[in-house]
Amino acid sequence: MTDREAKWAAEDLLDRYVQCLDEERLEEWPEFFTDSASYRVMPRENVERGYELATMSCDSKGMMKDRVVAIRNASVFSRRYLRHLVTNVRITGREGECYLVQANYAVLQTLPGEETKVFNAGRYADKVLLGNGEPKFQEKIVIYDSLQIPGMLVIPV
Amino acid sequence: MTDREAKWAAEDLLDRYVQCLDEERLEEWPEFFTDSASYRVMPRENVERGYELATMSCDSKGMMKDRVVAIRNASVFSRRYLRHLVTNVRITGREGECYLVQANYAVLQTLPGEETKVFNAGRYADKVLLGNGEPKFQEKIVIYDSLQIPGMLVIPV
Amino acid sequence: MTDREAKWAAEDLLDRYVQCLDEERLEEWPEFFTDSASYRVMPRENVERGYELATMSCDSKGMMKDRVVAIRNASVFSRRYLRHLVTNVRITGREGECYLVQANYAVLQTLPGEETKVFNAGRYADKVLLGNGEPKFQEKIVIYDSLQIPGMLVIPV
Amino acid sequence: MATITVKPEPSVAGRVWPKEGVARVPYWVYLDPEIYALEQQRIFRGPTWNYVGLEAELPKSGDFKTTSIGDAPVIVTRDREGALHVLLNQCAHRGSRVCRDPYGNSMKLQCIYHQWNYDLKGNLTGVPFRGGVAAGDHKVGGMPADFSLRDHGLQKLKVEAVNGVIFASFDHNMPPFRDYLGETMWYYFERIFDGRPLRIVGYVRQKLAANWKLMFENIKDPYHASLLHVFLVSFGLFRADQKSKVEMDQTGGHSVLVSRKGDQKASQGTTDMASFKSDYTLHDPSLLAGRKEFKDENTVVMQTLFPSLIVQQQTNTLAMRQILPLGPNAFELVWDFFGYESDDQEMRKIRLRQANLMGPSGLVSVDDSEAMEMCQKGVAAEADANAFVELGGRECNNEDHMVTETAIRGFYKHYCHMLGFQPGASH
Amino acid sequence: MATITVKPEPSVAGRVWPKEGVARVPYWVYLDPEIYALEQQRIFRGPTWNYVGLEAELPKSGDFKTTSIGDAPVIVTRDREGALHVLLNQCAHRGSRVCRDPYGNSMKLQCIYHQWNYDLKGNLTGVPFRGGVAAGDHKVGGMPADFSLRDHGLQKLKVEAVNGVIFASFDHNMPPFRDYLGETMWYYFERIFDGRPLRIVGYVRQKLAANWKLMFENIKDPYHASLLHVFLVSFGLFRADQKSKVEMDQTGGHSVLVSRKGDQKASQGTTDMASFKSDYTLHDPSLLAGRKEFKDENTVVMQTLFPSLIVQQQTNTLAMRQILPLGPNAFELVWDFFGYESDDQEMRKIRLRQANLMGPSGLVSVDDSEAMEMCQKGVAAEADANAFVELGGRECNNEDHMVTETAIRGFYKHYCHMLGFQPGASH
Amino acid sequence: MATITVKPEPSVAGRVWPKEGVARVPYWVYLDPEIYALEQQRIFRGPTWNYVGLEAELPKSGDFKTTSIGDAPVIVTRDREGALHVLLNQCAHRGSRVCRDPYGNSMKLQCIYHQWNYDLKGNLTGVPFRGGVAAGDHKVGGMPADFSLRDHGLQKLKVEAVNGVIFASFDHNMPPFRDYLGETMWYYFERIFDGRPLRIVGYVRQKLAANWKLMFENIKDPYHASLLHVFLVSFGLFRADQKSKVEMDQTGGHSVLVSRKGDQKASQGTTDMASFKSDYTLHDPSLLAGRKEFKDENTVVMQTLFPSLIVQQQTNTLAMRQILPLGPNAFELVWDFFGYESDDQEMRKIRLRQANLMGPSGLVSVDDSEAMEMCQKGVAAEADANAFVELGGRECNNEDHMVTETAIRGFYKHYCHMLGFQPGASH
Ligand code: FES
Ligand code: FES
Ligand code: FES
Ligand SMILES: [Fe+3]
Ligand SMILES: [Fe+3]
Ligand SMILES: [Fe+3]
Repeated sequence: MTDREAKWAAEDLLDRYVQCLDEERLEEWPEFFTDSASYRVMPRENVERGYELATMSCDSKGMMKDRVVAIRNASVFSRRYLRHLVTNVRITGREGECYLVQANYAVLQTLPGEETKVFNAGRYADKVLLGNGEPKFQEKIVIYDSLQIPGMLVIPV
Repeated sequence: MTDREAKWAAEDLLDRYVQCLDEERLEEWPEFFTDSASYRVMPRENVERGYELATMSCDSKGMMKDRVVAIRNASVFSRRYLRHLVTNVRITGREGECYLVQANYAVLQTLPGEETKVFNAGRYADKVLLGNGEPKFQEKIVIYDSLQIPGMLVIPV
Repeated sequence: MTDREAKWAAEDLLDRYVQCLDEERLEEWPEFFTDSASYRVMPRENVERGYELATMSCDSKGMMKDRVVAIRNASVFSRRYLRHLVTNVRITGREGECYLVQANYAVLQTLPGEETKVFNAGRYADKVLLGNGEPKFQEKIVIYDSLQIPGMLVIPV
Repeated sequence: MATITVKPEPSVAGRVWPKEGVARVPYWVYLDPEIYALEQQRIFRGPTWNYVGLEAELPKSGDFKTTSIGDAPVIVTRDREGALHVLLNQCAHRGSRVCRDPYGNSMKLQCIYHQWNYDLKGNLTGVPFRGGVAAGDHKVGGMPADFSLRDHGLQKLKVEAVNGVIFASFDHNMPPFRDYLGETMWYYFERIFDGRPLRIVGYVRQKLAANWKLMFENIKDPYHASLLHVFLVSFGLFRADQKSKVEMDQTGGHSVLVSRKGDQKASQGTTDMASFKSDYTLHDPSLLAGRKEFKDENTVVMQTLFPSLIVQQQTNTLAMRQILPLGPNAFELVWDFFGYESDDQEMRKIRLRQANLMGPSGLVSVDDSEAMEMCQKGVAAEADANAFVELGGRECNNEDHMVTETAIRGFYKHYCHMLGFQPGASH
Repeated sequence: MATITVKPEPSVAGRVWPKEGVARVPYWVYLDPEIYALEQQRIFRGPTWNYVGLEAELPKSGDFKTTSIGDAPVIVTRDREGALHVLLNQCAHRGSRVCRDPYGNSMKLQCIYHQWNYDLKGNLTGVPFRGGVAAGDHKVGGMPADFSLRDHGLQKLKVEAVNGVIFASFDHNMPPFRDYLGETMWYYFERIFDGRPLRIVGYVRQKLAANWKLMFENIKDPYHASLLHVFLVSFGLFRADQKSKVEMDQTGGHSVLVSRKGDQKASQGTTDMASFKSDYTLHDPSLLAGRKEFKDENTVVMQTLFPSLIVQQQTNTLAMRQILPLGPNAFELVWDFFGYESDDQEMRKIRLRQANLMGPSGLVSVDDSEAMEMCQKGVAAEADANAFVELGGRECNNEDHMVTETAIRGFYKHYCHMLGFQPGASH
Repeated sequence: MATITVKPEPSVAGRVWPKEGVARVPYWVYLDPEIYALEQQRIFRGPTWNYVGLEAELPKSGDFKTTSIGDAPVIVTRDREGALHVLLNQCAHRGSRVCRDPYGNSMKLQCIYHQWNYDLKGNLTGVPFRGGVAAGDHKVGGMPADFSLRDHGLQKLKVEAVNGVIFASFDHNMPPFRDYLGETMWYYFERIFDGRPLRIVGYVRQKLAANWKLMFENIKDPYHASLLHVFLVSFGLFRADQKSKVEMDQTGGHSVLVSRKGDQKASQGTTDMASFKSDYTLHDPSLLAGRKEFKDENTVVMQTLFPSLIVQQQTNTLAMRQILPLGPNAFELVWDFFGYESDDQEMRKIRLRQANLMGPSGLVSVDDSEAMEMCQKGVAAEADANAFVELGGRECNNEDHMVTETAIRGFYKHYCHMLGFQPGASH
């Protein structure tokens, strides 16, 4: 697979991934990951200062499912619309069977009765498995610029 | 035509479409549609609740032209700059000769003397005719998250 | 090279370009340009009214390097995070060996202790040299809608 | 023994109304936060009937919606017995918003914070751990012995559903809605709402950078329609030289503008209408194709019901426009487009098509949005200047023509009355 | 001759506390900008110890960070000798913010505008061109002869570093921190901060659209935890029917909630807990896998230190939550997650994993964020109403159960004291 | 009989200026909304000449632009006869903004709302339906019989165009502009504006989060330039040890800083200038290549004209900086870069290239933007503290060196005079 083909495959994966989130099909979200994948949402500040703390982290696919169950059944938050914009997807390298994929993103949020605002922006630093099967994330690290989160960050980014 | 080629063609169409709007070449806007096309801008709320009301709707290409004439000659509104960002374009299926195309978008607005703000965001749910001729919209439905429109929505999205 | 291939090459160039800026690797910034290139950031107002004044302009690659040195060593400004979103990249023509490339962009800015905001939006009107070597900008003109710049515009767009 | 006459000081919030009376409107009414606060208290939370929704939005038991009266958030519910209730959206415990969704269906209202439960009438029905928690064989904590559920319900508003339209008031001494309207206004209200079941067509919402009163003035002002709206004028949908009238209730607070579609032709009046374009045609005239559906020939009936509702008929496009003030400088405008359950397929299409005239993208209403925002910017240029409202005289009489600002004067007569101003008092 | 008794008027900023005392909280305390200004002056800039950071954030000489006390921006520095200083971030010359970075290392503080230099203690050490500039053989300009560097330092706050935690006060007459806490609170404070070196795990930050006091109330309110938090309740992490207590210092300003993890089982208490889901299981239980690390069995110890700090232990996730008010309607919440230098690799992982419970995405704390924002919206619906705070009685006593709002009453007792209100004064 | 001497209370808006006089500036002048409102009234709408544009922006009859004086929106027009007018942008009817475009050409001003027409002098020329509308054989509605167009024009300001530069005042008793400036300031003004036709080079605009007075102080402060601006200092464009002077008019409100380019060399003065980098070179020195164009050797002449204009000459880059206050905490800065019609191709290039020094991305002015925003943040840290403005003494005299804050003191002398403060009054 050429880098160009890998980029297309990664873009397709990201396109489906964000529209899944924007359409609130949360139950499908873990299925964008391999069985051994991990997921992490980190403030850029912690990355820069060498701190490991994540805002949201799933060490296993089980934790991703638990996160979804908790969002659906155990969390109290107001309904909101999210809209992801993913741009400038780039293959930055390979690591074993995975491609390293980087992209810029912004999440726009619309709360009831309010204007649409930039809720969160940053970059994706992903490892994507592009084998024979469907492309999946082996690792997804979301590094966000928006250090001061307005309200709460409930839905994965 | 492969789905990948269809995606490229749809992207090209969308690229030209939004830059036509951003450059205020409104008279060219109906020409992005087939002769039997329809256009509709709908609040996500109405779509979710099953209401048919659109914020702006054109059942025919004639209505699109009428909309343009009205904007140019019969409407009073302040000059503004619009900037569309279309991302995550995806072929979601086929329907007859048309491809179903979905994309996320944001429209940024700059009013004189004000900062640039997110004016409207949502998704495109389009039917695109990709035949031998130039690609055109057979149907374009704009479903916006930004239920509370700041000021007015004059220019098509 | 087909227009489609040119578009891919231009997209790759833009992807690398904006991520270089977002990651504050300023010293690499002039290297995205040919040796005889020029760079210009202009308010849309001046372009429309026929005024030549730019907010930032480099007539030569030397000036680009000088700009970087000045930003690093001679300018006083607060640290901020920038995030570029480049969309709707389009080949609009050819001029000699160069492709004319147009794209929409938004720059999101996060200041310490503040929410992420749209800082600047507009379009790129570039001439890109796509020869045998690495693609480079022969000319880059940034035309911004956000006439009233909030604070200052320090980092190239 | 001398008699001392105390002359009442006509100042409210440190402001005095201009001596010319309601032929002037001082621009600080659109700008001053203290005036805004007073409006909330004396108008929206005072003796007024406020529109909160249509019965068709809440057809079933348990249906609810949230909205506001002025800037006070309220819940509208339909209880098990089918009765409607309007409740302040503030928990009786520690004040949390109780109902957090724009609409839904639920047989109870539960506050998230400590799960106090209210029934759909607003009565408190349950308090968790009210009796404390077991500690060995006795109980500790919980509410004091004198605690009574009855003392802690949600604040209830007075409600009246009128032929499918729901109104509420913070004032429980309000007269019936029909009395509040007066017979003239009732006539026009009942013209649309005659009891036929209504059908929701859909919603659109705008936030306008203008004072809420500018929206009311706009609809009480037939003068602008002939001038601002090229579209209306050119197609004869509304023209100063057509048969028309402006009527008010006795207070002046409510009013109605009535007009008929005419021809797209030049006349003596069009010389004054710079907007008139005699050669304006549509590529697709189906946009304006309408159908007679009311007993009279009137094609435009715009009714303003003090203080927050506009009932709009423009040919076959019907809508409630609800005005939600957001401080002195902005308001939300919620458009509830509706029709009748009895609409046939064709009529449904007509209403959808004509909706292009109205709303945030309306071929007509965009102009009004612009005008209101420009007024808000303009009045701020000099807050101590006054609007000059003398078109059609200085009185507040009903008129059978369009070249008058009488309904604006009527509105401010009632506004002054409610806020305590004495317009035209000698200074 | 008549004697006139002047009854002191218990009004502050034109406001009077409800006659029921601290069993009521009037909603204007969350909304009124004048009350907010008074809080800044009398609480945050008054006789209180305010958290500004952990020593582990500033291990080396020259390390600094910027933060705020209330809404006053301050710089925290470690000087050449290793001593800590807290300085108002306002240049003594013409007021510029001196330190513009969130953190860093520098052996001096230099204002950008005219490069006045301060040492890390806040003393002014240099003023460029103080002596003027050469003009031929003499000098012109510069500071007057009576200018003294000593008169123009940065405003210095009183500082106390307590077992690795740094507190500061605008009031130089403050008693030692341990006295300020009282022995009961000190016990819990020292339970976490026993002098072992701390380790920064990382930061997360939120901006909540709620008054800062709602954050304090939330943590002083054990009642909500059993009801609002499905996750806590279902996994037995915090339940009203577990062994627990609520303790306060003598003022009522500080308090602690103490509880233990129980089983995920139904009980008499769960009938009151609608949130309890007995069949809730995790796909990956390692999320909740913890380790005993303190001398007692308590797994939840939430301590609120007046006026701006929450010390959080939830199993093994430890954090300082610093409250930074941003006007009456918002605050920033900075979470400094920490552990101990001595944590082994496993413990580091545990802390990182459990961090999923807290912060802006916390499986537990998201609910609180929502509740606080809903309270702010709710109280605005009627600013003249009062919270009803009578759970567990009307007094402010320590309790050994969770079904009480005693610590909220204690908080407002102290709050009233500091602001000058007389809660429960006869009116 | 006793004589009672009433000592005037030097308080304005409840505020008293520090007893040290203009050697102090209390920080509340940058923060207090009441002070801001007073400034609008007594300064911008008071007896001052305010810059509104260049004649070169409006070369033809019918050309117009919109701008503001303080926060009052105005229209600048050139009428049929070529005369200039400045009009308040508020319709005489019901207050709408009349002119909604930043610039344009039109032979009349028409309000959108009801199409009242004004000529370019601001006179009302037409009111649609003024005489009513035909109703059979008579007319109904329209304006009362005593209505006169003459009574309802736009508010007109006094205007003076001075060698191509347009000034306006709300005060019609203003002396001629040259008298307002005084001869010293006139000399510098006429140095740039000698009557040669000007050429617009272009616009850039910034919104700065700082009080408008900080912009004025910045330009009246030669002290900072030698310290803050590495670029200026390193290339000798502006250095404290160069030949220079600071001059004011008699009021202190206007001032000028004059300096000359020197060498990039170390000196006695550079020891105080930490910013000096002797080895700083440019890859492309054409950036700084300039050309002598004025009668003297001065390469930096920065003139501040009270209350809203800065005339900038930095080598060959010329600009008007117009200050538009947006509340106490922000202002818009509009940079009108200009040259002369007579500029040759080379000079046009020079001006464009040197423009890199100024504006929102200026290699020099970025530093100032940062400094001003940092001052606004810094002063808010303690609004009751004062700036210490004693560099170069406590008086307001002209000086022939740069190490002085004399022009800032002069500015506040005049500011206090206009607002009614008595700086230095015994307390
Ligand atoms: S605030 Fe509603 S139950 Fe406590
Ligand atoms: S303001 Fe800090 S040195 Fe002048
Ligand atoms: S407001 Fe200008 S014409 Fe009526
Ligand atoms: Fe209208
Ligand atoms: Fe909680
Ligand atoms: Fe400067």
